[in-house]
Parts: sequence; structure tokens; C-alpha cells
Amino acid sequence: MSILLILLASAVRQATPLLLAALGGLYSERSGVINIALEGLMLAGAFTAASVTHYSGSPWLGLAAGIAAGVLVALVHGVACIRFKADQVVSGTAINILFLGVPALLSGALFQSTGATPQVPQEQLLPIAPIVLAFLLVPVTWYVLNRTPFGLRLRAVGENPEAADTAGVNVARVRLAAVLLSGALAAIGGAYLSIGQSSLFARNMTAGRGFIALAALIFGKWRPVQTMLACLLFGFAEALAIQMEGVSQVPVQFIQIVPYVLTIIVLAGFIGHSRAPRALGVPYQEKR
Amino acid sequence: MSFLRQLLFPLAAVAAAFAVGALVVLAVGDSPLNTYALLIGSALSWPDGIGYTLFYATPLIFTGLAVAVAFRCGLLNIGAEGQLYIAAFATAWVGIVLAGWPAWLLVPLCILTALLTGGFWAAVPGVLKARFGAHEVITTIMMNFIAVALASYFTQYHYKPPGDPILQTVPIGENAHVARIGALVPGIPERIPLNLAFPLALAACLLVYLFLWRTRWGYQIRATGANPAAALYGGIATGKQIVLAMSLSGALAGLVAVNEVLGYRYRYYDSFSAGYGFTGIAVALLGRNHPVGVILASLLFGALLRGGLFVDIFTEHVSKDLVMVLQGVIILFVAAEALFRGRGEKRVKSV
Amino acid sequence: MLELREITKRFAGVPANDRVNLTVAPGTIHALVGENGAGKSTAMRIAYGFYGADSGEILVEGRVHRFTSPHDAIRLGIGMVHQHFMLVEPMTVAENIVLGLEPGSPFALDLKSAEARIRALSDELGLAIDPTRRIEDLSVGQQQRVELLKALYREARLLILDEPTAVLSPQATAELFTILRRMRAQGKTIVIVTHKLSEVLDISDEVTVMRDGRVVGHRRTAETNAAELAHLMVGRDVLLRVVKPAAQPKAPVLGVRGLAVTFKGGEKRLDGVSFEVRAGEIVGIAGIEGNGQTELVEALAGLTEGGAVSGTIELDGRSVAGLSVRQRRALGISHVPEDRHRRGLLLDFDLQENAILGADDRPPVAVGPGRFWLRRDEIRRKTEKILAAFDVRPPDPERPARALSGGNQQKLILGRELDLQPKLLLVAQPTRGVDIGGIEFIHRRLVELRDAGCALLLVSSELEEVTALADRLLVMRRGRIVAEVDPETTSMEEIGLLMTGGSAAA
Amino acid sequence: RDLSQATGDPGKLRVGIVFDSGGKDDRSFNAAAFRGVQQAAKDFPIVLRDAEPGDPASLEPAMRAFAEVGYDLVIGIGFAQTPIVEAVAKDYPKVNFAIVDGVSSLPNVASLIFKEHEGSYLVGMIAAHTSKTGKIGFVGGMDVPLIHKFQVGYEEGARAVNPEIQVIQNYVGVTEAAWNNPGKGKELAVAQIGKGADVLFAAAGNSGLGVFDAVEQLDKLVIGVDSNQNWVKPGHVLTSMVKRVDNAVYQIIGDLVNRRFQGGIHVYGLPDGGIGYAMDQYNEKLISPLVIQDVEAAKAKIIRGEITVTDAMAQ
Ligand SMILES: Nc1ncnc2c1ncn2[C@@H]1O[C@H](COP(=O)(O)OP(=O)(O)OP(=O)(O)O)[C@@H](O)[C@H]1O
Ligand SMILES: Nc1ncnc2c1ncn2[C@@H]1O[C@H](COP(=O)(O)OP(=O)(O)OP(=O)(O)O)[C@@H](O)[C@H]1O
Ligand SMILES: [Mg+2]
Ligand SMILES: [Mg+2]
Repeated sequence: MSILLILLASAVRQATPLLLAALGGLYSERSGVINIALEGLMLAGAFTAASVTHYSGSPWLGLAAGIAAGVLVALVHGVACIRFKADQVVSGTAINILFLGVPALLSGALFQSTGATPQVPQEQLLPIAPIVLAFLLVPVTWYVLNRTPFGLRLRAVGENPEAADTAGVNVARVRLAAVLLSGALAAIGGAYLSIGQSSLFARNMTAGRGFIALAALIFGKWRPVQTMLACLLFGFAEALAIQMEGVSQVPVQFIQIVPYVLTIIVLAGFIGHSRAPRALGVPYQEKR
Repeated sequence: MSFLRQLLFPLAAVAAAFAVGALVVLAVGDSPLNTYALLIGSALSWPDGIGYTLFYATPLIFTGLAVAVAFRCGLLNIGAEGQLYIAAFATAWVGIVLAGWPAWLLVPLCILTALLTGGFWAAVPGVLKARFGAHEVITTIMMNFIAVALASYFTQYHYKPPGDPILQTVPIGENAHVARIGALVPGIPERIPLNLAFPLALAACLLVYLFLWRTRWGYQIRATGANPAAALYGGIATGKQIVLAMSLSGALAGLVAVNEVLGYRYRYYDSFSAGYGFTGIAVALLGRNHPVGVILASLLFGALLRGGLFVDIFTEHVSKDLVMVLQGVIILFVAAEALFRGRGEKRVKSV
Repeated sequence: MLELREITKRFAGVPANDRVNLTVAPGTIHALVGENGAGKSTAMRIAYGFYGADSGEILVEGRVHRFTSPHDAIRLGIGMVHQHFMLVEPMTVAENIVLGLEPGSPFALDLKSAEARIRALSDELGLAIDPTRRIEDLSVGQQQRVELLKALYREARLLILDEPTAVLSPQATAELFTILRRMRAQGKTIVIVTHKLSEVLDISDEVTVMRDGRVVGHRRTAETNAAELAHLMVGRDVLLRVVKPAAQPKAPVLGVRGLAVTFKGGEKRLDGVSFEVRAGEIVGIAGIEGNGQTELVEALAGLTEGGAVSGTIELDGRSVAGLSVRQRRALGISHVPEDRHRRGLLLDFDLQENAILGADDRPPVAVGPGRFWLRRDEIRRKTEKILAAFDVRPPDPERPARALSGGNQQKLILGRELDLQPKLLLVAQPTRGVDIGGIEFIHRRLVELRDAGCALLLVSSELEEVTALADRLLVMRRGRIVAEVDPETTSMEEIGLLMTGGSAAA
Repeated sequence: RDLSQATGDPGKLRVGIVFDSGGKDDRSFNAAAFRGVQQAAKDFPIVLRDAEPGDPASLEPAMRAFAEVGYDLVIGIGFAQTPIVEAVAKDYPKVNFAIVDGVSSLPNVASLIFKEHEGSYLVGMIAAHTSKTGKIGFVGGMDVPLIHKFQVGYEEGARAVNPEIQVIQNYVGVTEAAWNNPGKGKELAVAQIGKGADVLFAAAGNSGLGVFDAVEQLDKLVIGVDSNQNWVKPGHVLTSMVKRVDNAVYQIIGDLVNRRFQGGIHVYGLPDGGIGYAMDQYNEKLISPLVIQDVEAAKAKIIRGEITVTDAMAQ
């Protein structure tokens, strides 16, 4: 294999969890709910998937359980933000902090460990399914957003919830569905980390990927294909850092910060303007 | 009286979190009673318990204040972590490079460095927000990653003692040290790292209080946070306030360096912060973005950090992650205040 | 077709609709007229299920229905075009129209068939709308036709249009009316809310007049005229009288020449406005809301956001056009904003901190180098003085502004601005939502200020108010000043006609 | 209120152990230490508590917590704790301390150190004998002198067998997190295999598990470290460079119980079995007896001083 192919393959692997989480974030944010909780959702999914796989021996069961966990945690975020009009960023932050703690605590009770699950045998790891799924989800997401009634409603409530409301769309229900979906996708991203890319859950193993996914989402202007490209870029930077380490003269830290610097540059508007869904972050108060 | 009422809600959130925590303890198979006895006992024992609780509370007061000041201007500074990292490195750098300077000059210079570096690091997202409308939550998160990577790079490639297995800089000059409380107050052993950064933190609270509520700049910052349209009407340049508030916020976060670098480790130490910047968000929320509340919340969280360590070590199953769970639940309850207040309308913050 | 019976709706205790009765006959165009805040939109939103009524009944085709959401109204064949368009800008026409009623399966939105149907509907009425275009690329007139299509697509048989012409050019208005007539010919029923009497006479079969949340009259259009309707609308019988001596105008204070405010896409909301205000006089601006008054005041105060200001603004002969809000304030311009919650107050702050908004840099409140420190005692003294002088109740300086009633909030703002002893006071909608006692108090204060030698520019959509207070009255329509009249000698009907474009006089 | 009661029966000898950031279930270095103290807790009447700080900033508080409540022996695992043990031991001269992989001159600190370079030399020989491509790999955890000691010994051993051999080396990172990043460990291993390496030595704590995954997936061989890891991926683990941390900590606890505890340096190497390579049913088919003979001969020469393996840390 040529070095470039290795690099590209590695970039795709690194991009996969980012892409899954970012697509999750896309659903939530296009519906108008900021989802800074992606990190926590990924951790919830990663831990649950690894634990259930360990007990059941089936990565598919593990994945399903991980998704369920992600949806459950997303439900907390959704209810807090939609029903109780909580500040979306604060609620997301709370969930992130919470899920730094919960898996570690549970790993202590379940596996006498501080923050790790037992290793899952190689034959019980997810095959490349999550990678395929992640990249397959890009056109699917595009289709859902642009070619289904649900997508239409989702975009409408994220841009102008009042207009959607007058057209007879139940804003709270659409938003909640979107947030739950984001929980499911972020959790798949987490599960890929724990039972796909590696074979166990390790403490804080997302290492900020939820935030990077968010950055990719903004970088990609909240659109599926652009978001995928942003994830690939970030994944490529990560892959490059891995390959270059110890080989090149460039300190690895400099390669690592490239995506972050890029994101800031994008936000500063140097590369076209990135317009957020107009109602993003604004709780919708039904009039009745 | 109204002060007591202010306290009521955070207390309820804390109580609720402890109740949830008790369930978690039960679920992992330990006794909540013993766990909480160990937690509280170790946090309040004399002198180590109290000493460490105050020591852990110190950086939280700084970051809590930092988050609170930004919040008062309507900004969520998630970047306190990066600001304190970069400030800690810069402070150590001055302490190393100017090690020969006399203490009366070097210590203030180091503190100034902490303030300026932290302030600068936060001013960048401030300018991006004021000038381009870039959301500060995202930019500060990005700045966090950059700060940690930069500090790590300089430490690894330029300031690490040769052959040291640990990623840390060479020590700062003795003249840059800030005295430990134990060296000044009899009865407190000097091994307890509580140092003059603690009274500095209390002084910072007082100054922030005076700044926010007794000066024009403070007033303008708060007016901008409370209602930007009305602030503009009143002739307040809101963009300037955003930059000012972020800079001040970053400067306060930077002061963590005084506690960690000048008063405790006497060097920059990679990953020295146990998430102080993020805990600062919880501290500010729980303390209702008020300096007095920040002190109280910091003491609580400082006690949780100290107690969490003992719970971690000396119980069978419970780890110190219990503290994260408690923090997360507290913030969640504070965030969904409406949960307790019925379905009241909340002030809507637009992005 | 539609009947409202004894509909009452309160917002925060204040009635917006007070036992409203309205009957709309099938196959007619029914006009609903009234001044700003009369309660027209509220009544129509109730009929559409967007608001729930506190009491009263809604009958559709003779049967009582309970609406819990617009869903229910849509099902009964009611469609509504809101005063502010309810369109999702980045989406296409077709997407907007089918929203909530999507054709095809849950897995495949059938936009093609919808587009075909929309084209057919559009052609049928001659709307000329391309369903594949994005809303943000359409003109307002086209956007409105999209709203019409939205209702028609839902097979609405009763169509409510809330001030459809407010944003339209005369030609577009004429086109709209042609369309509405065609729709009537197809058997649809239409309710049109408007201020413009000429339009009422032009398009409607019947007309209902509202004032202060109540229905004050119902006529067949053929049997009434503009004068009678204007009379009903403004209701001369409850006219307020302000006792004021004749003005003694002195030197000009404010000079405005060729002022224009242009927004992106070249949209001019203020166009070539010129006038002056002298010391010791009140110049009133009359006009239906949305005709450039807000833009005028904000341009004078230095608060224009997102638009370009051109033309001259002079204070005492010195240009202030390039100055910041703070600099203008320092030169003696005070401002009572039209929206006190959005602009005028820091609702969560106490009265003291609201009392220094816009003046936090002035001694004796601000002291020290750079006026850095704020003196608590001086702030308190200033606040107490304002609260006492303007009879703000309760006079508790530590209360949050949110806890005051609207009238007291307004008195606080007025007190704060007058305390600065301005040379020029820009005052917009000074008595909106204020009770009768408060209105009288505020009016008296404004006249006193005039007599003390201040120049006042008063904007109000309450015709009574401007005519009673102003020494000279400018009428604004479509961002221009269309007439200057003497409020003493001109009848309200006449002014009303000027405002609404009901007569050609200018 | 009585903390000393709540922290374990003060009537017994009390032993605390502070793991490094890898945690006790890293299946290698920390795991070995954990086995040793667990065995000691079974064999002796002691109270045993452990702390897994997770991040380096929490190591010192954990160690101080043990000293503060009057534990009799506190064991620090890993070189990173050396300065910490020094500082804490100075503040608590009555408490006994032990540090694995570090050296302290304080009288109340026992320094337990290993001659990893010698063991690495032997597994390097095995790797060179086994490699078909003439390329072998080394995946280190954190880029620090202690791990260079492994790397240099490994290289020297390999060169002794095949002077032409190419050793590809990578480190997971430069911070403590490098011990805990199996994902990256796997990436590095895949990259090395891509460059032709067919035997990989993983000295990377938890991150090494990623290397195990990679060799299994790509059907290559890995050499484990610290604990006997031959069982982890049977058929793919060539051998393990064992470092009997378990024996070392067991012995020091035994010394304490028998009132023989002594500070100073305790060295473990080839002669005492403190360092070695693991042979068992999992890998006996992977290594030919001829290779064993050669390796055993080298081992004897090292013990006799006829071969000197470079100690990268001593430089
Ligand atoms: N959502 C609301 N909350 C509070 N008050 C409201 C609300 N909607 C309307 N009001 C108040 O109810 C009264 C009637 O308002 P409405 O919008 O029905 O008047 P309108 O006749 O449509 O006036 P306009 O010509 O300005 O549109 C006004 O005093 C208005 O301020
Ligand atoms: N008779 C009708 N006339 C006009 N519109 C109708 C009619 N019946 C249903 N609709 C519209 O069709 C849409 C789909 O109706 P349905 O009852 O399936 O709602 P839904 O898919 O559950 O939507 P929601 O989730 O918003 O309740 C609704 O938005 C409703 O407004
Ligand atoms: Mg424990
Ligand atoms: Mg209206």
C-alpha cells in the first residue's frame, strides 16, 4: 500500500465517529436546538455499547443498546430545552459533565475498573458497518432533509417555528424527534469508537470529538455533504498527525491544531459566511 | 432575606443532586451514608481537609468569576480552560526566564503575565464575536485545544528538563514563588499547598463585585448582557463591551496560574488542570453569576473535589466520578429551573 | 360562513378583544378596519385558532367549533395570511405551501405533484408564481401571493388577510384586488383587515369597524362613505383634550434635509424626508405604523441597524449625522423609544440602574478619572427625584423595572429622559398601553417641556394624540412626508384620509 | 468524624497503592503490580486500598491521602510518581514508601527498578529471528527515557541477530494520555505493518492493546510487555517481555509485614527472574528451540557481563 492510501484509509476511519456525531448534530441544529451535548451523547453510546457487547457477546446488541442510551440521554436534553425552555448550551454542558462521570462510575461497579470496560474479543467487534453507515448516511440525510415531509418540517421549525406552527406543524414534536435522532447518531459514533475502532471503552475516550463534530457541522454550514467534507478534513489532519509523528520534523502539536485554527478562520467569515438556522438556540413558546 | 431566597434554589439543586448521587452510590453497591460521611468528613477535617478544600476552591473561584463576568455580558465562556492553560504556561515562562529578578518585582510581573495572557486568549473570541458574530461557544472551545497544544509544544520542545519523564517545564525561580499559608499562619503545616492565591481570589471577588456594580464599565457590560438593544439605545457600544468582558473573563481565568504555578507546583505541568475551566461554568451557574455565590459554590465544589478523592480511594466501588455526576446534575437542575418553578416563561437568549 | 360571538381575549389582563361580535356572509369580501391596536389581528388570530379566546364562541357555517390550534381551523377550510408573513425564507415556494400537509408518502415528499397543483392554482388566478423559487428571492408582493396560494392549496373557503396591502405598492395592491375579486367569483369568502379606507370602499361588500377591542359599527359598503368610517374609527366622542397655550417657537433646533434610510436590496424605508423642529414647539408625525416613523426616529437617534442613512441631520446648525448615540445624547438629544421593553428598559435591573441608562457618564453620578466610578448615593437621589417628579408608583428604587405596570414604566422612561434637560426630545408612542390618568399626566409633561423651550418631535399612531399635542403636524406615508397640516384647523377625518391614502390630497 | 477509622481498620498494617494513569486493568504494567498486591493481601493480614488517579495531576493528592490518614506503606507505580513520592515522603518521614521504576535517596523510600533493556534485548533477538521481512516495529507509549530503554535494548538485540534489520519505531504521544489511546496504538501498528514490519513490540500500556488488535486483524505478530500477555491474542503474541512488578511489590509488602522494610534501591533483572521473556502453551509453537537456545546463550552472557546492553536511561 502506498503511504497516501494508508493515509486516506486512516483519515476515513478517523472521520467516521466525527461524521456520525456531526450528522446527529445536524438534525438537532437544523431543527433549531443547539446540541453541544454531542460529546456526552457519544460517551454514553460508547460505554453502553462496549458494556453490552461484553455481556452479550453481540456487537449488534451492543450497538442497539448504545443507540438506546444515546436516545435516552438526548431525551433529557430535549425535554429540558423544548419542554422547559432551558438554555440549550447550559443543558448540553451539564450532560457533557455528567457523562464524563457516569460511565466511569458504572465501570467501577460493573468491572471493578475506573473508567474502562473489559476488552471485547476481536471477533465481537463491529465490522466496517459504522464506516459504511456513516458515509451512507450523508446522502440519506440529504434525502431526508430535502425529500421527505419530516425533513421539510424539520427545516421549517429550525428557520421559522412560528410559520411552521401556523401551518399546523407541531414544533415541539419535530424538534424532539430531531434531538432524539441526534442522540442515536452520536451514540453510533461513540459505539464505533469503543467497539469498532478499539475494543473497549476507555475513560473520556471521545477526547473532544463531540466538539470537533460540532465544529465540522458549522464548518460544513449545517449541510450534509459539506459537513462530511469537513469531517474528512479533520480526520485527515488527525491521520496526518499520526503518520507524521516521529517521522517528520513538524511537531505533532502543530498538525493537531490545524482543524481548530481552520474552524476559527471559517467562523471569522474568511471562507464564505456560515449561516446558522435562524431559530437556532431560541426556545419556541407556543402562543396558545 | 432576599439573599436567603436567592440561596434557596441553588440549595434545592444541590440537595436534589445529592439525592440522585445517593441512588447512584446504591446502584454501584456502596452505602450512601458511609460515602457521604467520608466525603464530608475528609473535606472538613482539620487542618488537611479544610486546607485542601480551600486550595481546590481557589482555582474554581477564579474560573467561576471568569464565567460569571462573561455571563453578565450575555456570553458563555467555555474557554476558561484554554485561557488558564496558556496563562499558566506564560507565567511559568516569565518565572523561568526572569528567575534572577527580585521577588518584589518578579511576583507582580508573573501575576501580570497571567492576567494579560489569559485576557488576550479570551479577547480573540471576543473580537470574533463582536466583529463577525462568530459564536463564542465554538471559538472558545477551539481556542482551548489550541492553548493546550501550544503549551504542550513549548514545554516538550523548549522548556522540559532534559531526561525528565514528566511533561513539565524546568522550575521557576524561587523569587517567583508565592508563599504558602502554612508559612505565614502557625498551626497549618506547610505541606498543604494552600497559598496566597486564595486571599487573592477573595480579593478578586471583591474587585469584580465593585467593578460590575460600582463602575460605569461594569454597568455597561451588564446592560449589554441584560438587553443589547436597550444598551445601544443608551449609547453603549455593545461590541466593545463584549471584547472587554471576554478579556476580563480570560484575565480572571488566567489567575489560576498564580495558584497552580506560583503557589503549588512552581513550574508549568502538562494537564495540571482538573477541568477547572469547565467546573467554573457549574460554579458560576450555581453561584448565580454573583461573586458571593461564586465563593460559596467554589467552596462546595472544592469540598467535593477533596471529598471525592477520599471516597474514590477508601470506598469499595464508588469512584471520584461521583463528583462529576453531582456537578452535572446540579447544572441540569439549575438549567431547567422551570422544572421547579412551573412552566414560567424564561428570558430568551438569542444566538 | 364565519361568526364570532362575544369573543373576549386579554393579554396580561389587558383586553385586546372585548366581546367582539362579527358575522361574515359567505361569498363576500368583508373588511375589518380600525386604528393600530384596535384588536383586529387578535380577533382574526382567534378565528384561525392561533390564539385561544378567553370566552366566546366561534361558529363556522352555523356550527360551534372549538379550536385548539390552526390545525382545526385549516380543517374547516379557514386560511389566513398574517400581517407578518409566515414563510420560511430559505425554502422554496412549493415547500412553504405544502408544509404541514405534505403530499406523497412519509418517505418521499411528492413535490412534483404539489408544484403542478400550485402552478395550476397560480394560473387560475393569474398569480404568476414559480413554485420552485426560494422565498428570499421573491418580492414582498410575490411573497404575499405565496401566502394566498398556501391558503388556497389547503382548500380554504374562507380567507383571512391581515393588512395585506401595508407592504404593497399601489400597482401591486390593484393586482391583489383583482385576484381577490376573482376568488370571490369562485365562491370564496374573504376577510380583509386594513387601515386604508379607500381600499375598503374599493374592494369590500361589507365592513366592520373596531376600536379599543370592541366592534363599534357594521355597514354595507355601498351604504357608507370614507368620512363616516373615519369617524367610527377614531371615535370623536372620547376625544382627549390637552389644555395648552399657543406655542412660542424660537430658533430651529433640529434640521433634517433629504433624509433617507436604505436597506439591502435598495429598499428605502425613509425617502427624502425634510423638516425642522424649533425650540418651544411640538412637531407631530401622524401615520399608520410601518410608514417610516420608526426608521425616522432611529435615524435621528443614531440607532439605525442594518441600513444606510443618507441626508443631513443638524442640531443647532451642527451636523450630527456621523455621531454615535452617546455623542448625540451629549449634545442634548433625548429619546423616548416606541418599544419600551425592547429598547427603553433593562427589565431585570432595578429602577436605579434604569434611571441612569443613557446617562451613566454624567456627573454627579459618574465620578473619578474617566468618570469611572458610579456613586450609589447619587444614583439613588436621582432615581428618587425622577420617581417623585413623575409619580411613578410604587416609588421603590430597588424594584426591578419588570415589576412596574406599563404606564409606570413609561413615566420612568420619560422622567429619565426629561431629567437630562434635552434640547430635543424624540418621543415615539408615548402613551401606548398607558391608562387614561397616565396619558393625561404624560401629555401635560410634554407640553411643559415645550414651554420650557425644548424642541419635541412626537411620533404616534394614535391620531387623537398627535392632533391634540402637536403644534404642527406632518403626515407620513410610505417613508415620505405627504402633507403638513395645522392640527387646530384640520379635521381628524381629513388627516385620517391623508394617512390612509384615502384621498388624493397631499 | 474519625477519618482514620473510616479509611480502613487501623489495627492492621495498612498498605496503599497508587497506580499511574493507565489504571490497574491495563493488562500489563499496572496489572502486574495489582496482581502482586492482591496476592499480598491474600497472604498477609493487611488492609489494602488502591487509587487510580486517571490523570497525572491527581497522583500527588492520592498519595498524600494515604499518608495523611497514617497508612504504613504507600506504593507508587510508574516513573512519573518519582518526584511525588520524594515530596510526600519528605513530609511524612514515619510512613514507608515504595516507588516502582523510580529512584529516590530518602531513607523511607524503597526504589524498585528493573533492567528492562536486558529483557528487551532478548525479545529483540526473538523478533529478528522470527521476522520474514527484515523489518520489525516498536510502538512506545509516552515518548520518555524509560521507554527509550526498552526501544534501545530491543534494537540492540535485533541487530545482534541480523545487523541489516530495519526497526520502525513510533510513540503514541508525549503526554500521559499516550498510555491510554488504543485507537492510536492501532493506527500506528497498521502503519508500521503497511511499511513491512511483521513483528511489533508494544511497550505502550493500554495503547498497546490497539497494537494487539492490529496484528490480529492483519495476521502479524506482537510482543507483549510487562505482564505475560501471550494469552491475550493466542497465535499472534510471539512472546512477552515480562517485568515482574508483581514479585517486586509482593516482596516489599512482605518485608513490611516481617519488619524488614528497607529503603534504598532494589534492582530486579535477569538473574533473579525480575525480567525475562514469557514462554507458555500459547506461544511454544511460534518460536523454534534453536532460537530459544540462542537467546538463552545471550541471556547467560548478559548475566556474566560478557554482553553489555545500553541502558538508555543511564546516559
Ligand atoms: N401577543 C400579545 N401579547 C400581548 N399583547 C398583545 C399581543 N398581541 C396583541 N396584543 C395587544 O392587544 C391589543 C390589540 O392588538 P392587535 O394586534 O389585535 O391590534 P390590531 O388592531 O391588529 O393593530 P395593528 O393595526 O397595529 O395591527 C394591542 O394593545 C396589542 O398591544
Ligand atoms: N381536512 C383538512 N383540510 C386541510 N388540511 C388538513 C385536513 N386534514 C388534515 N390536514 C392537514 O394535513 C396535515 C397532516 O395531517 P395529520 O393529521 O396526518 O397530521 P400529522 O402528520 O400528525 O401532523 P402533526 O405532526 O403536525 O400533527 C396536517 O398538518 C393538517 O393540517
Ligand atoms: Mg472506590
Ligand atoms: Mg394587526
